[in-house]
Amino acid sequence: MHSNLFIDLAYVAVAVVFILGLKAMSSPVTARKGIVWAGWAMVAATLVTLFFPGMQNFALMIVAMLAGASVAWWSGKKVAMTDMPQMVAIYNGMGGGAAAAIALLEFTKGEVHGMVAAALAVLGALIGSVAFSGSCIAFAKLQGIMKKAFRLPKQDAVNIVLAAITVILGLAIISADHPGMGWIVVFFILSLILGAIITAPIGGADMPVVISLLNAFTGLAVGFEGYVLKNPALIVAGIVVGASGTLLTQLMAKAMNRPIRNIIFTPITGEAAEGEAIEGTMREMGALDAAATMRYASRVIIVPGYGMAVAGAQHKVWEMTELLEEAGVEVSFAIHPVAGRMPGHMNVLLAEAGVPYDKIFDLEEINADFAQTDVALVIGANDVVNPTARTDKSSPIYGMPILNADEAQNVIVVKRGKGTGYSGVENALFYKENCRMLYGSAQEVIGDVISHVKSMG
Amino acid sequence: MHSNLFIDLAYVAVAVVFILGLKAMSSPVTARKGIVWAGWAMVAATLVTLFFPGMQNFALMIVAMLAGASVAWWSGKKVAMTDMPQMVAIYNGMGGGAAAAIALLEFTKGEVHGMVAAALAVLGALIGSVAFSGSCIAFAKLQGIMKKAFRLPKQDAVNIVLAAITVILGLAIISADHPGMGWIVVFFILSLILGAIITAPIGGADMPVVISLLNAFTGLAVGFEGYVLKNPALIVAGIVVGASGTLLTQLMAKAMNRPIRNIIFTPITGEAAEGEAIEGTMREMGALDAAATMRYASRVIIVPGYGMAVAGAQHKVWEMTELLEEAGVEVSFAIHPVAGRMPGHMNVLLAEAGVPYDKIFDLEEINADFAQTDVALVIGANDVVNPTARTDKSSPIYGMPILNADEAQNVIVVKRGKGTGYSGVENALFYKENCRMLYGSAQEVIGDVISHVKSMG
Amino acid sequence: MPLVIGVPAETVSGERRVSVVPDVVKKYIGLGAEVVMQKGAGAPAHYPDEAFEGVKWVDDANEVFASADIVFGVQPPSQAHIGKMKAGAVWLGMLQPWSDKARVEKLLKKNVTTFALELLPRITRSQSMDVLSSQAAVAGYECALIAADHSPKFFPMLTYAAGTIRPARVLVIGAGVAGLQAIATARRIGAMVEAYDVRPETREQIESLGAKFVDTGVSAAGTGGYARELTDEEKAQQAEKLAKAVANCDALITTAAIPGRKAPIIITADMVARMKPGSVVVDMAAESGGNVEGTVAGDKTWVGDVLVVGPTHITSRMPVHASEMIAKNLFNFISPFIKDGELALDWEDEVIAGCCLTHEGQVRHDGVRQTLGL
Amino acid sequence: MPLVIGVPAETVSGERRVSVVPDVVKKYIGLGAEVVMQKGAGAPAHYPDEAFEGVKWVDDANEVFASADIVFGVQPPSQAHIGKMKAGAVWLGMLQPWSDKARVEKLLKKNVTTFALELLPRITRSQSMDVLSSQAAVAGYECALIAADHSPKFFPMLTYAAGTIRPARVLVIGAGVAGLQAIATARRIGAMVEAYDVRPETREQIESLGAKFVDTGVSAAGTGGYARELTDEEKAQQAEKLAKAVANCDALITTAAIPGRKAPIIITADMVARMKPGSVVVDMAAESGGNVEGTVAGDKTWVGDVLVVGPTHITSRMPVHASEMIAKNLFNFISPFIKDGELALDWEDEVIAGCCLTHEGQVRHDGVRQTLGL
Amino acid sequence: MEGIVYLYVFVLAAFTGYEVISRVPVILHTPLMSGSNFIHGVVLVGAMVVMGHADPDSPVQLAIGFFAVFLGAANAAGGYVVTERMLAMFKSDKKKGGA
Amino acid sequence: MEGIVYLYVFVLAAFTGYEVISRVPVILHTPLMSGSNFIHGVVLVGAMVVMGHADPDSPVQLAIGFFAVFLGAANAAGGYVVTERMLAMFKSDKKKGGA
Ligand SMILES: NC(=O)c1ccc[n+]([C@@H]2O[C@H](COP(=O)([O-])OP(=O)(O)OC[C@H]3O[C@@H](n4cnc5c(N)ncnc54)[C@H](OP(=O)(O)O)[C@@H]3O)[C@@H](O)[C@H]2O)c1
Ligand SMILES: NC(=O)c1ccc[n+]([C@@H]2O[C@H](COP(=O)([O-])OP(=O)(O)OC[C@H]3O[C@@H](n4cnc5c(N)ncnc54)[C@H](OP(=O)(O)O)[C@@H]3O)[C@@H](O)[C@H]2O)c1
Ligand SMILES: NC(=O)c1ccc[n+]([C@@H]2O[C@H](COP(=O)([O-])OP(=O)(O)OC[C@H]3O[C@@H](n4cnc5c(N)ncnc54)[C@H](O)[C@@H]3O)[C@@H](O)[C@H]2O)c1
Ligand SMILES: NC(=O)c1ccc[n+]([C@@H]2O[C@H](COP(=O)([O-])OP(=O)(O)OC[C@H]3O[C@@H](n4cnc5c(N)ncnc54)[C@H](O)[C@@H]3O)[C@@H](O)[C@H]2O)c1
Repeated sequence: MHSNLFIDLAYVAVAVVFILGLKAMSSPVTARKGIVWAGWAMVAATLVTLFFPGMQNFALMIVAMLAGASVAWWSGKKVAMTDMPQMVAIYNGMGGGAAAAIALLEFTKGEVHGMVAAALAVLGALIGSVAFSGSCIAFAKLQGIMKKAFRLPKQDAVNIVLAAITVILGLAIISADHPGMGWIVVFFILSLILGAIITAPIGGADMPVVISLLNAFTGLAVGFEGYVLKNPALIVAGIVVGASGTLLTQLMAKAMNRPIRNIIFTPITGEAAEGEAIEGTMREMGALDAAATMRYASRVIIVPGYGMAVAGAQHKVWEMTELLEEAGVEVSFAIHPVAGRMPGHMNVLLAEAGVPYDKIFDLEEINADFAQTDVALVIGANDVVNPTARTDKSSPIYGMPILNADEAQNVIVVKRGKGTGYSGVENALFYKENCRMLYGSAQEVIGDVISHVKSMG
Repeated sequence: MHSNLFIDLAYVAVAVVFILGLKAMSSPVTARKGIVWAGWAMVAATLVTLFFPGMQNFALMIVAMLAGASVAWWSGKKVAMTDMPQMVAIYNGMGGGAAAAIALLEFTKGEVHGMVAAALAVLGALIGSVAFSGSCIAFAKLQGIMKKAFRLPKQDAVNIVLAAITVILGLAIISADHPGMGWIVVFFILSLILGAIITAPIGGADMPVVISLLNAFTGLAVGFEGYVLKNPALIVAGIVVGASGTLLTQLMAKAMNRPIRNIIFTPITGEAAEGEAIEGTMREMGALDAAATMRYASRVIIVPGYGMAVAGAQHKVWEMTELLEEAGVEVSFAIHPVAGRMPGHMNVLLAEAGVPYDKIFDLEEINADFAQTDVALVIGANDVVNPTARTDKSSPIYGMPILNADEAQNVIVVKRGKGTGYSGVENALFYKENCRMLYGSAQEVIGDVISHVKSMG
Repeated sequence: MPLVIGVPAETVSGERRVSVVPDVVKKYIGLGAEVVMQKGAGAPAHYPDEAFEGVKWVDDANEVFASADIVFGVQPPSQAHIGKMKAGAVWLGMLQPWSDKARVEKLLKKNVTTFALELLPRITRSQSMDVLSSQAAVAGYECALIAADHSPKFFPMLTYAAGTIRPARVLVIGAGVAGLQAIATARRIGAMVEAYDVRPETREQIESLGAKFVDTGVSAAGTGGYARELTDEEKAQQAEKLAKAVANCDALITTAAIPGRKAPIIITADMVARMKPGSVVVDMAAESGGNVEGTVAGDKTWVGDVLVVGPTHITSRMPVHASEMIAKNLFNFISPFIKDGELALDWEDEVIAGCCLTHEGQVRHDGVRQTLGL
Repeated sequence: MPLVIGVPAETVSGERRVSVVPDVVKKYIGLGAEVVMQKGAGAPAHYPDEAFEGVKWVDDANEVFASADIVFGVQPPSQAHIGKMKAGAVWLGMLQPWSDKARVEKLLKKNVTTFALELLPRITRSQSMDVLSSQAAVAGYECALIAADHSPKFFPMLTYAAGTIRPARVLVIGAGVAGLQAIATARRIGAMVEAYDVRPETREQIESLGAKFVDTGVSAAGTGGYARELTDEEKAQQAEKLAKAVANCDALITTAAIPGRKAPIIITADMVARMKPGSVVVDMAAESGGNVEGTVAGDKTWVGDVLVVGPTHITSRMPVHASEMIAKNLFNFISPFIKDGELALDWEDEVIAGCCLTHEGQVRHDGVRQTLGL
Repeated sequence: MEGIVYLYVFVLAAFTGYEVISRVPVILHTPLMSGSNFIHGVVLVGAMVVMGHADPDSPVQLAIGFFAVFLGAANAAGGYVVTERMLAMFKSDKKKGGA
Repeated sequence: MEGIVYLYVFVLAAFTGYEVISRVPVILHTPLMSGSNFIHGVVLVGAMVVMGHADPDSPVQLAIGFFAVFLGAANAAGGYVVTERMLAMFKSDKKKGGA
């Protein structure tokens, strides 16, 4: 394949802009700029490629481009915000498919020369095909087209056997001087099946992580095919995405508290995870998550309790409040009549920390506001936010008015572990769908949240 | 030049370890590990190179290696800690010299093929030579061998003319098919002179920045020669150092508040900058600097004053204190009898922030300790740390006992600007050698310090 | 005819609180009740008659008692006033149920229903009715102020032009509601606070307020959360540690009252004698006998160079808010049972049942019946 | 013969402070002086005689005056005592120089050298000798406590089981040393504090303590840092804004005393009348006439439902530390001139010269001479 | 051997990819995933090149090429639209005052 | 054209160098400078290679080669020693308790 210096340099520039764009996208402040830069770079890359030496088939190519682009553009614009994840999945799958198709075409043309190129072509084809079929399944599941989680008997064993066969076939193709087209087609088909059956049993809740993984896969596939085409721009863009995507997948899995291995090998079966909260499961959350949730909220209500007093966390809590307010978040404190262990316990501590009186509200003043609040941050409080007090006549706390923290969009509960409050009863709030536990002593946890909030500029 | 796969892969590994090592060195926690990793990688690279195909002249080569290494090792071990900067300079110069010598040898052998290679060879030679001679001058000045700052009449013009001639000569060499050795030698000589005369007038205080710049230069030179030798490991290591060195130079210049341009074009003449504090100059410092200075101190005394009260910074100050103590720093508060605007002003505020009483000391209890203290952090205090009260009989504050903050190793003064205190007199402390001003309202400044301290783990 | 709620002026001397405040009266009227008040009933608590809206004013307490279906009181009613009550009427407030047998007999004879909030079961739901708690909060705050005000020393640390005054040490005995409030208040003013309580779970509570727990090295924690009896040796050790803390402090606040019983003597005369000159003792339990040997209720006495204050009617030092709290507590207690101007008590309700002293000529509370021998 | 320092017991009724404390006495003895004290001089301030080491005790004040080269006092000496002093002796302490012509004449007649610390030049170096400042700090703290203690309301915000009590509003007039201290103390207890002073630079100082400055919209800042005279219109505006703040507060503390002169009336009877029932006024300036119209010095009066407290001898409420402060102030003043048991005054010294009231039969202070017409 | 230079490119690109997003708040996880999905849409370029060099007379090659370009274009266009829409929610007018 | 791949290597290396030290406290400026000084001591490898391929019979070539190796070795060895000594001051036993 030949090119010329101008085109080569243009590709270099495109690769650089992609990297800068990606960097920009990892901070909320510059994210928007990032995608716009990357968008222009993509346009430039496409235009430049039209002048690539020895190009033919322009008419058909342009039809293909326009068709693909307009279908995707239109669907991407029309879809509801809540359906975004499956769109990401399907577009990603298409990228993987494209990479696989490139490999297929190169094999068809017999233009894969040399061991390394052959290996990378095959690897790219495998990964690209897996990404393609896997993403299609992910899309189908999220879109509700495929309703049931599909799980073979002895799924893990089947996966391994199928993968092994595919890999062996791949090795054969690599080592063959002129691999037969038949084998190549079989190889592609097996790869597609592999992608599908790996993804099929994975549940809805784990889908974002899987999509991210498939996204990293596509990146790698693109990078490998870039080598086959001796196009470093493809290599750089693909591998950068592959690496960052892998990291991102890890981060996402960590944020969801699900090791990647568990997701793929013992998936949560779809239904349960997609449905309502499971009685008996508290969901954890990390400090970074909590920080971002509050940092980008417009309203936060803090509910302090005896645990804040025990931890002596009041100064940190106030510092966090100030930070959030600087970032434009409206923060108030909701004091339950019997929070703590003496009348005015919370007042004394908040005053000590310097919280101005006009941010402090009692139950009657603030209880109606929870429903319009993005985040209720419960710090070492327990009984005073326990919804069973409203409903369960047998509960020792029945009849006590409680702070309606559970009505907030998100509830974040800071406590050390599974300890109960003064009354010793279990708290139904902690099991609710919209509630996340942020474990640790309040002082430290809030300290962590503070540093994360700071890092968000 | 030929190599083999094993050596190539080894070089790849070396390059990776270099990058990881450099990354590690940019955090105090891992810095030590970083240099050790990089050290082993260097050993590996050297050993592997002995097996490079077609190598000859082993005996002489090993003599050269042992001679160079042992001289440098021995001098590096023996030198006093305070003389480190000039050692960095001279070793760096040697690297630049080596790069230049490589280019010279390749030209001598007539092995520079192609325009790009020739251009990079020449560029590397130029930069390497400048780094070599410049570093030698830097070494001589810091070591005290060259005492006077040496400045030509119309220095800037001379610099530009000489640089222009050198560059033109370089271009001639690049475009020539078989450049004559004579021109090449002249080119090298001019390059060396250029390095020397650029560095000669630069004063002692600016030297670290210049050394860093020359260091980045050497990196680039090494990278360029790496291309000539078609050795990507050299390219990667060299360019990584070139880029990070450039950034580092900027950071250092910023920390010293001297734009790089000013350093090179209108240098502070040596003597004044090397000597004692200049009456009339306050030196600034950034929050990151202040954070690191305190974070790695063993003892810090905080002197709060009226400015802390005005800023309402007490909570932040206490938070910073807690952070420092977690990091193992011993922190105390020194309260001057008349700090603030009423008796007990500081006490009220510190109590509000939750500073325990046993960290608070009055003048008589703590004044002797300043001399054994690494950092005195003066926050919005002025009159109470003004040494003129001890000496200047005409001063309105003469005779008032003051806190001996000036006796600490380092003094950091947080205030908004050049405002005087209650008494309205100038403060001699601010002009002392060991004192740095950290401008800004105390609340914000300490907030910044906190985030930096946090980032240091 | 709507329910009539009666509020007489308090008659006990030194009592300044009142059992309703204007906001609460408004709510009763909103529930359909009529409120009859004795003129000037709110005045000692700084609630002038004009502040109450919609109230029927009468000149005389007897009229209030005679006309009301429910009578509120901060202190128990006198024999004479009980005599004026309608049969079947309800009396609600603080009744000191353990103390006066004759009063209880008179109540039985008149066949009135009485609720003594001292008997309130301490369950979660009843916290909003808990007069003992709310008044303890007032008392704890006041005692800390009394201590600060009477101390000849600064509480906070203070660096001034000629030197530094170290913060005072305050020791609080008893970390119930009042004790915790005293700790918090003394800490706010700037003192270094230590506190002691027999209940071991108070350690965490004390520390949550930034004070230090006096560790006597003896734990009274027994099985099932009840305190166990200490051995003599342990008692001696405890007393010794305590005596040290007492000798070391500048102000001592004792809050260990036990409702319905004489307060335990915790600080002996000997311990007081070992205190520093210029120290202050505030014995919040003075009214019920005192935690400090030698306290004179309602008076200040010098024991050597130590001032021992035995305040009584502590909550009457802060009648505005003490009354507001009581008024809300009483409202929270009774209002669920007032519907459309009728009183409909639910005897199944644990709180109602538990608080009832007399009803239909019977003493309903076992403990009181046994104590008074009725 | 070494220098003899004499410390008589204070005679003014209500005065509990003493002009030396044990630590300071030790230092004087360390400087070679002999200290003669009247028995029991420290007792009212809780410094028993045994606490002082190395002192020569005498029974009678006259003996002290007769034998001492320097006499210390917290209050001015009586005519009789002055009569007993040695010729050429020195008297040091608080002398109320502006108030009693006869006393000054007697001092002149006896030819004693007197230093009145009220006259201390307020320069940086003299701050450690500034009795007015140190005692103002005590007074400000005490007044805030008095206000909190007398208020029938909670100062801090307090959420309890049945509701929330909003924090009290405290207004402080005059933000000198005492005013600032009162602000700080009231804030610590939990009140929301506003403050007002005619000097505009106090705004920043008030805000530095977390309180709000009452902005009357009128600035008295003139040229050269001196306050300018306000127009009538401006005065009216100022009074109106102030009256509003007064009507809005729960406790008012006034601290605007002017040394040697009658305190200005800042709060009129009308403003007090507009205060809420249950409000408290503490007039720190009561002793010198009061900032509040109708204050009775040394007494508490009810003005309507507002309690006006006019405390006197405020610093004697905290004699331990008030005495310690004075003792150190006096020591810092005189000790530089005691060497090897000799007194060697340096009349060149600005502070010595500025503080001197009488010396060698002459009134040395121009202002006092003019005021008293001597 | 030229291949080894490509290895350096791979390694350095991986480094860059890793460093560039090493600190990203959870709230950006999905947009960032979507953004990087867009970036590998550059596969379109590869698809164009292979299609451009496909034998115009081989319907199979043309079909595969068409398929590749179609998919690549969809990846790029769709990736952009979706990412842009997600990030439009991060308008930075959230911040009131500076620190 | 192979050269363009090298351009990618240059660009990516520059990126990596920049990202890798983007946050460094002032106190590490000098050690980091010294550390990167050590790293470009890898020039020794280049020097060895050129000297290894110098004409054994050309004293000029040998001399230049000798010079290059000598300097490169000194750069590497000296750079290491000095950096190591500086960083020895950062023993992390400073930290008492964990956060
Ligand atoms: N206000 C009063 O006057 C008064 C008086 C007496 C009783 N009460 C009762 O006290 C209760 C008050 O309710 P509340 O919600 O304030 O407290 P709570 O129900 O007692 O719950 C406190 C929670 O804080 C957590 N915690 C403890 N230490 C912590 C630390 N260092 N960091 C983070 N979390 C910590 C505990 O969980 P982990 O152990 O899992 O961390 C616990 O679940 C009510 O039941 C009330 O009736 C109140
Ligand atoms: N304690 C007493 O009883 C009392 C009473 C009256 C007078 N004084 C006098 O007050 C003085 C007290 O000394 P001091 O050292 O505490 O204070 P100071 O000498 O008055 O100095 C305060 C310094 O704080 C700085 N500052 C103001 N606002 C700031 C902010 N927001 N952030 C950071 N810095 C700020 C000011 O400089 P910039 O403007 O440049 O920021 C000023 O130099 C003494 O002269 C004493 O004699 C004391
Ligand atoms: N409904 C509820 O959940 C509820 C309501 C109010 C109070 N409480 C709790 O009840 C407990 C008691 O509160 P209270 O204020 O009514 O107590 P209280 O007035 O009965 O006693 C005061 C304190 O003195 C202590 N004390 C008794 N004898 C002592 C001795 N010899 N030495 C030292 N200390 C001694 C007691 O332990 C108690 O803490 C508190 O923990 C409080 O939080 C619970
Ligand atoms: N050496 C020193 O530097 C030094 C020493 C002590 C005090 N000072 C300063 O001197 C100043 C005065 O302190 P002070 O306590 O002695 O003051 P003060 O006792 O003389 O007066 C009390 C305050 O009342 C204010 N005031 C007077 N008339 C008023 C009116 N009509 N309305 C409202 N406010 C009125 C005054 O402005 C003053 O702030 C303070 O700023 C203090 O910091 C300086």
